[in-house]
Amino acid sequence: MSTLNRRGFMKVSGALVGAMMAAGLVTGHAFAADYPTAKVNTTGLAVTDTTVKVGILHSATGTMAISETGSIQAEKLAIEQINAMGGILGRKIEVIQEDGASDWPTFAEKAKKLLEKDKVASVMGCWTSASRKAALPVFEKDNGLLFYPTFYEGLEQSKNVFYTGQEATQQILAGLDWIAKEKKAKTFYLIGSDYIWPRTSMKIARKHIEQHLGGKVVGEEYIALGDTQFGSVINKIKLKKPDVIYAAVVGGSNVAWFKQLNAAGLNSSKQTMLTISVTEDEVLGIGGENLAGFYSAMKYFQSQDNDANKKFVEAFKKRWGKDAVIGDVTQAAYLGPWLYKAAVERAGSFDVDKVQAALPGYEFKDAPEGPVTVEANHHLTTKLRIGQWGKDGQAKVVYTSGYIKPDPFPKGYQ
Amino acid sequence: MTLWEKMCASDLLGGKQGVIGLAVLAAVIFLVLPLGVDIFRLNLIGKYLTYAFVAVGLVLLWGHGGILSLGQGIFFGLGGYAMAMFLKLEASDPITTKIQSTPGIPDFMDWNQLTALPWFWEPFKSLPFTIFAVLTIPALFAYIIGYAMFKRRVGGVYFSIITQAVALILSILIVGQQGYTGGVNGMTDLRTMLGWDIRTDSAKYILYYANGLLLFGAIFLSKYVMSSKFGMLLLAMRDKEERVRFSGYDVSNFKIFIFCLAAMMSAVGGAMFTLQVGFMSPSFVGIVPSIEMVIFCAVGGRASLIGAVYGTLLVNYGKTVFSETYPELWLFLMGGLFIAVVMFFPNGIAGIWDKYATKYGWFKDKAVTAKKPEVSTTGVETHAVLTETLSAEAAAATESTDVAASVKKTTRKKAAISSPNIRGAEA
Amino acid sequence: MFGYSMAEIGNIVVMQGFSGLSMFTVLLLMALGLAIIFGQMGVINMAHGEFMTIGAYTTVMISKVAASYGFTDYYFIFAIIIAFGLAFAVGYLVEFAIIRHLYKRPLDTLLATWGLSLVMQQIFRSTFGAKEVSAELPEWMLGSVNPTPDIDIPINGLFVMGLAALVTFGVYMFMYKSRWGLRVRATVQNRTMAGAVGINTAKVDRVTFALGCGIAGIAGAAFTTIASTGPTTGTLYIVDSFMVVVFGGAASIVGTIASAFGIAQAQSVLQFFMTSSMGKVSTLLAIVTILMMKPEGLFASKLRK
Amino acid sequence: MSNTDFVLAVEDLTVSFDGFKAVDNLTMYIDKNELRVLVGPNGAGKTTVLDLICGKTKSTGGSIKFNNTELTKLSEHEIVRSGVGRKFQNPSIYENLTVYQNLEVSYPKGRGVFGSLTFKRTQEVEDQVRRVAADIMLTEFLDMESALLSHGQKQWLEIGMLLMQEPELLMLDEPVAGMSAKERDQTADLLNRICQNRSVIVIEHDMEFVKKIAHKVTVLHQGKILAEGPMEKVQADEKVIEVYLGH
Repeated sequence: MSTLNRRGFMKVSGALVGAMMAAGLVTGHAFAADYPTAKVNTTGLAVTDTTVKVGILHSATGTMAISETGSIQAEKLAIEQINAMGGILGRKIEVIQEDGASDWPTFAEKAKKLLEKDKVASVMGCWTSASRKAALPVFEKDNGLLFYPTFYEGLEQSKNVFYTGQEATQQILAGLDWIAKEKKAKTFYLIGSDYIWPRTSMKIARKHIEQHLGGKVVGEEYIALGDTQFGSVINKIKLKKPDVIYAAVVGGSNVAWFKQLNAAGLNSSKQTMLTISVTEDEVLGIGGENLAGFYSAMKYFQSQDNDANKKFVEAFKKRWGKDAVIGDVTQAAYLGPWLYKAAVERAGSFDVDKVQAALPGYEFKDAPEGPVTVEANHHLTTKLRIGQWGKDGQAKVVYTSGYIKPDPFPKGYQ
Repeated sequence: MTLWEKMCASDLLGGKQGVIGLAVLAAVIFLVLPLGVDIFRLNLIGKYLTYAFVAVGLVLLWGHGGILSLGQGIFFGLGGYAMAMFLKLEASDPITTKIQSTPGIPDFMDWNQLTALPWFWEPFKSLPFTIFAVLTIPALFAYIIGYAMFKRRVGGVYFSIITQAVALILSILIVGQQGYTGGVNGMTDLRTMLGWDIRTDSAKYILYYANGLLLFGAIFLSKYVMSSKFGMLLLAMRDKEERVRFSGYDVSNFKIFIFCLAAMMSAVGGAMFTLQVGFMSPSFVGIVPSIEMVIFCAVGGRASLIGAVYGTLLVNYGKTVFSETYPELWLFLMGGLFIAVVMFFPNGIAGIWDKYATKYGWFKDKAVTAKKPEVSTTGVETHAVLTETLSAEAAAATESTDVAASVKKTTRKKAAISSPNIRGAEA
Repeated sequence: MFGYSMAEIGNIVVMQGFSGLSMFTVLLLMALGLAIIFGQMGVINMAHGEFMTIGAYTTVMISKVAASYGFTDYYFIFAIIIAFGLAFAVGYLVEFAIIRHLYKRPLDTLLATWGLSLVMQQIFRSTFGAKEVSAELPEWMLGSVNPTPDIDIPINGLFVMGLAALVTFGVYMFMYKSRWGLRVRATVQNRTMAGAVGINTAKVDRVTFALGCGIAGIAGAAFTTIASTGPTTGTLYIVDSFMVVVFGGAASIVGTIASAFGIAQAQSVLQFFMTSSMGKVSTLLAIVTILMMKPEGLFASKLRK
Repeated sequence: MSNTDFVLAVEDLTVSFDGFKAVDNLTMYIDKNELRVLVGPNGAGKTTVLDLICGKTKSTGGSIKFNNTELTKLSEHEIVRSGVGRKFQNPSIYENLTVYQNLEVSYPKGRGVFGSLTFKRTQEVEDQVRRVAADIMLTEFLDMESALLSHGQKQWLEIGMLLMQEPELLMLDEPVAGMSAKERDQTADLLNRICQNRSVIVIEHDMEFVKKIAHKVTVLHQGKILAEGPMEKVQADEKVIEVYLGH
């Protein structure tokens, strides 16, 4: 296997391994002795006979710590579970955790440290687009491997990154289709925080609404990050009376947005809203009572009823406390170490080029969200789910789409 | 006279102690660090040294001029952005950006549906213009702010708060106008300068040394300013602004100049930052970085140029080390440092050094120590003026034939002095 | 007009006016404490926002306790009082430990209190976690009142407004009608003479500072009704509130009220017609420009210098 | 207003603070080489008059002409440059600088930003500093940090700083406050010396001292001139006795 030049046969071999996998030829159990370090690590990564170093790079401090803590927990949980199963190619994963401190340059600095000093074999990390954009050149230059968990705006595809969250079209199109059909919605009000992800998402949403749904966008609004005063915006919405508010407000603003919306009389009995930025994590801060009845479009909800998810939720709560909640990104972060394990085992090597080549085509059947497939563009094929929030802070899945292929550079939406 | 004696005698370099200090710093920056650490760490240190430009500017502005700007991030950012605009344009040639709807413009513009390069970006295609812009735009901006404020004698904490507000405005503006600025992501993925790849190790060494030389340039320029009559006037203004004004000087012009000079130095630091780190983001423009840069300067010793460089290195090194090992402790440490420096070591490392250097009789050099400015506790603040006035009055009263009148007069004057007008030294 | 009926526009004007008012009350509550500390004492307290956060966390904690004992309806009143008390106590300590040593160096207080704010933020993070938390509001505070079917006036906004009025009145009474207020003003006017006539000026300083912090605590309690609480919540409003105080003329309570009103209404109206960030930029820019023209602020009294 | 041969012509000068007239319609002329003393009870407006002349306070009405140049329109540093020097009530010197540096900084060359950056300590400066230092009796303290001077010496140093600029009009606000009897005598001599070729206005309370130096005395009361003339005449004035010397 290792004599094959994988770079040249990326697709072929991907299909081949897929076939072998299906035939049960490659199993999850491997022993270090079968894979001598000199063979599986030809590029000087921090891989020994018994261990492999993997970096975790998130914000443990600063404003983003709120969001990124869940991802750190999920990644650590997955790594602990993998180690309990014997590790990767018989090697235990050693975690080197670095703090991005909610500061984009720090992400670049720490990524550099992980790749150049610690020589980690892969990195689970980044959360905001800004932190990823800052760290990306480092990963590309040092040929590192990043598993990135957050749903994001797309418009990016790097051989050094696997995107375990959804890109924008996956999250947006099916959700809009559903709400337009279900609620007979014709007029939409778009509102988001003022940065690249909401703006790109709204651009796609507007095109879809205008060109495919025959609807009308009656207002589009962006709120400065961290702003907590929504009085004027809410009044604008009241004046326009949209059928649906389509929202992508993030961070601290999110809580203020829902609280003030309710206080202004626009609760779910009077107003339909679909958000793409509220997960179980956010609900903790917003409060279920402020959110009850509104919808979120995500690929994962904690309440999903399948065996893999039940096990995941149970393990997560056992590890991180019974009050812990799991949002979409947390689940996507949980996929990272598992996908990495699968990729290394498919490649039979820790070498980054081989691992990159081995992962596309792999179907991860035991993902809590349900089976997902890694595509050649390094994104996942997933389903979209619409959840309706209850007062208890959990969402009821009211709609599940079919499988949606990732399309980070959507034609006709740019 | 040997060269050594000549240098030691030079007022510009600050006597024997000054020469030794500079020599040690040069050895540290140009020899010890490049030989002692690997390129990864050296690149980090290069990044810290770009903040030292701001700290050196603050020594002039704050340590010597008594003007505390909480908006130096503005200038660091402007310089950094100007350089980033040039590099971004070079990184956005039509071939690399062919997947965009509009090839040839920076990626973030394309994401924000811009279809042509905005007019103010055009000149940044030229490196000479960019260097010109790095030097002049921040200085011009500082001139406008400085002119408006110093001509109206806004000083003290008012100046600090207003510069802080300006920093906030600029960072909101950059984040809000993302089609033109890259928004909160900043400008990333900068690769080459005139075709020279700035990401390679050799480029990093070269940039590190260039940065070090420029920093020494800034230090020498500052030393020159400080050793001239201007420097003396700056100290004089800090302590007795009225006296300077009534000695025939237009105080505001001096303040505007020093503010512009500090701004220009910060901007050079910003440009060097962009070159060494490979991107620029609004997180260097706002309030938090601006205040952090003040603490670099304060830790080093607000009146000492060399101290400011060490302060910057030390705080940033501490930040990196602590945030790697104990991220939770870092904020405690940083916060504690602010408080401790202000309360117990107002002259920072340089102050501690001086104390022991004097105690053990190292580098005795009288002319210099006499001129070395200490942190003043007079001039700006009401209470000190009050006590001073009072003691003068009391002295006068004992001599005066009319004690009662004098006490009555004291009372009245106090009311005027302790007016809420705590602006500058006017009270 | 623009495709809307006069009635619709009228409703929006009313609600818009109210949202400006509600922003005004939040700014006012933040700025009042600051105005006392900054205006009366000349101390720049950059940690003011963190004192607000103390109040906010107190309210959140009490709401949790209240929820477990089932008296969610009235806990808010207690929360406000305890928030005040706690912030007051911490302020008292901080004045004793740090501020009193720095009265002679206003620029240095600025740096020291900034350091303090970092420490406090990390204490919040270590104690309450990095995630934002939210107080569960009493049932009666949710929703809105409808003078007409198409006008919604948020009840929490009304509540905060009432609270702000009460606090402002309290501050006024304290500063201008009480013996303590007299001592405070005497100390501000002439520290030495105040000391000479037997006023314990050190104690006056401490109480004044603590009072300002306590009011920030109340602001924090009020803030939980409109947004969530996190370790860095305090930083959101700190520049805004400084601008309010400076713009109003540092020593004047009337000035603080007027400037909070002006800034809030301007920002609210501009944000209706522009994007939110441009609205904010325009407001701040206008304030800075006016301050450059008239550095002493709106309501500074003329004094013989 | 017509031009005069007086060094300083103050006519109808008025300033009010929120309705309170601190200086009310004041008219006063100072001759060449005259030493004028302003006296008056507290709140009479003496310091305010000096503030008005040197531009620290802006007048509400009236005119101040110095060598027939209108001062009310000029900014502080322009007034100083036209030849008016002002000493403040409390010794206002640069405590961190040496006596020498204090005097050097006051030398009237290199007053612009770029001038000060290129200013050189020439022989001329050196001579001027030594001459003035001798005048103010501080020659042996030239290298001392000025914070270490006695209160009286600080007063002298400030006067010296003004002398460095060779002003035509020198205004001194309570120059002997805090001085010992001996120092007062020395100061009186100093003032008598320096008014040889310039006009001087002094505010002083100590009548003994005033007698020693004054050519003419102007008594202010509530912002107005109560009496003016030689010391003996003014001391005999009943109005003056009533409001000022009487208690």
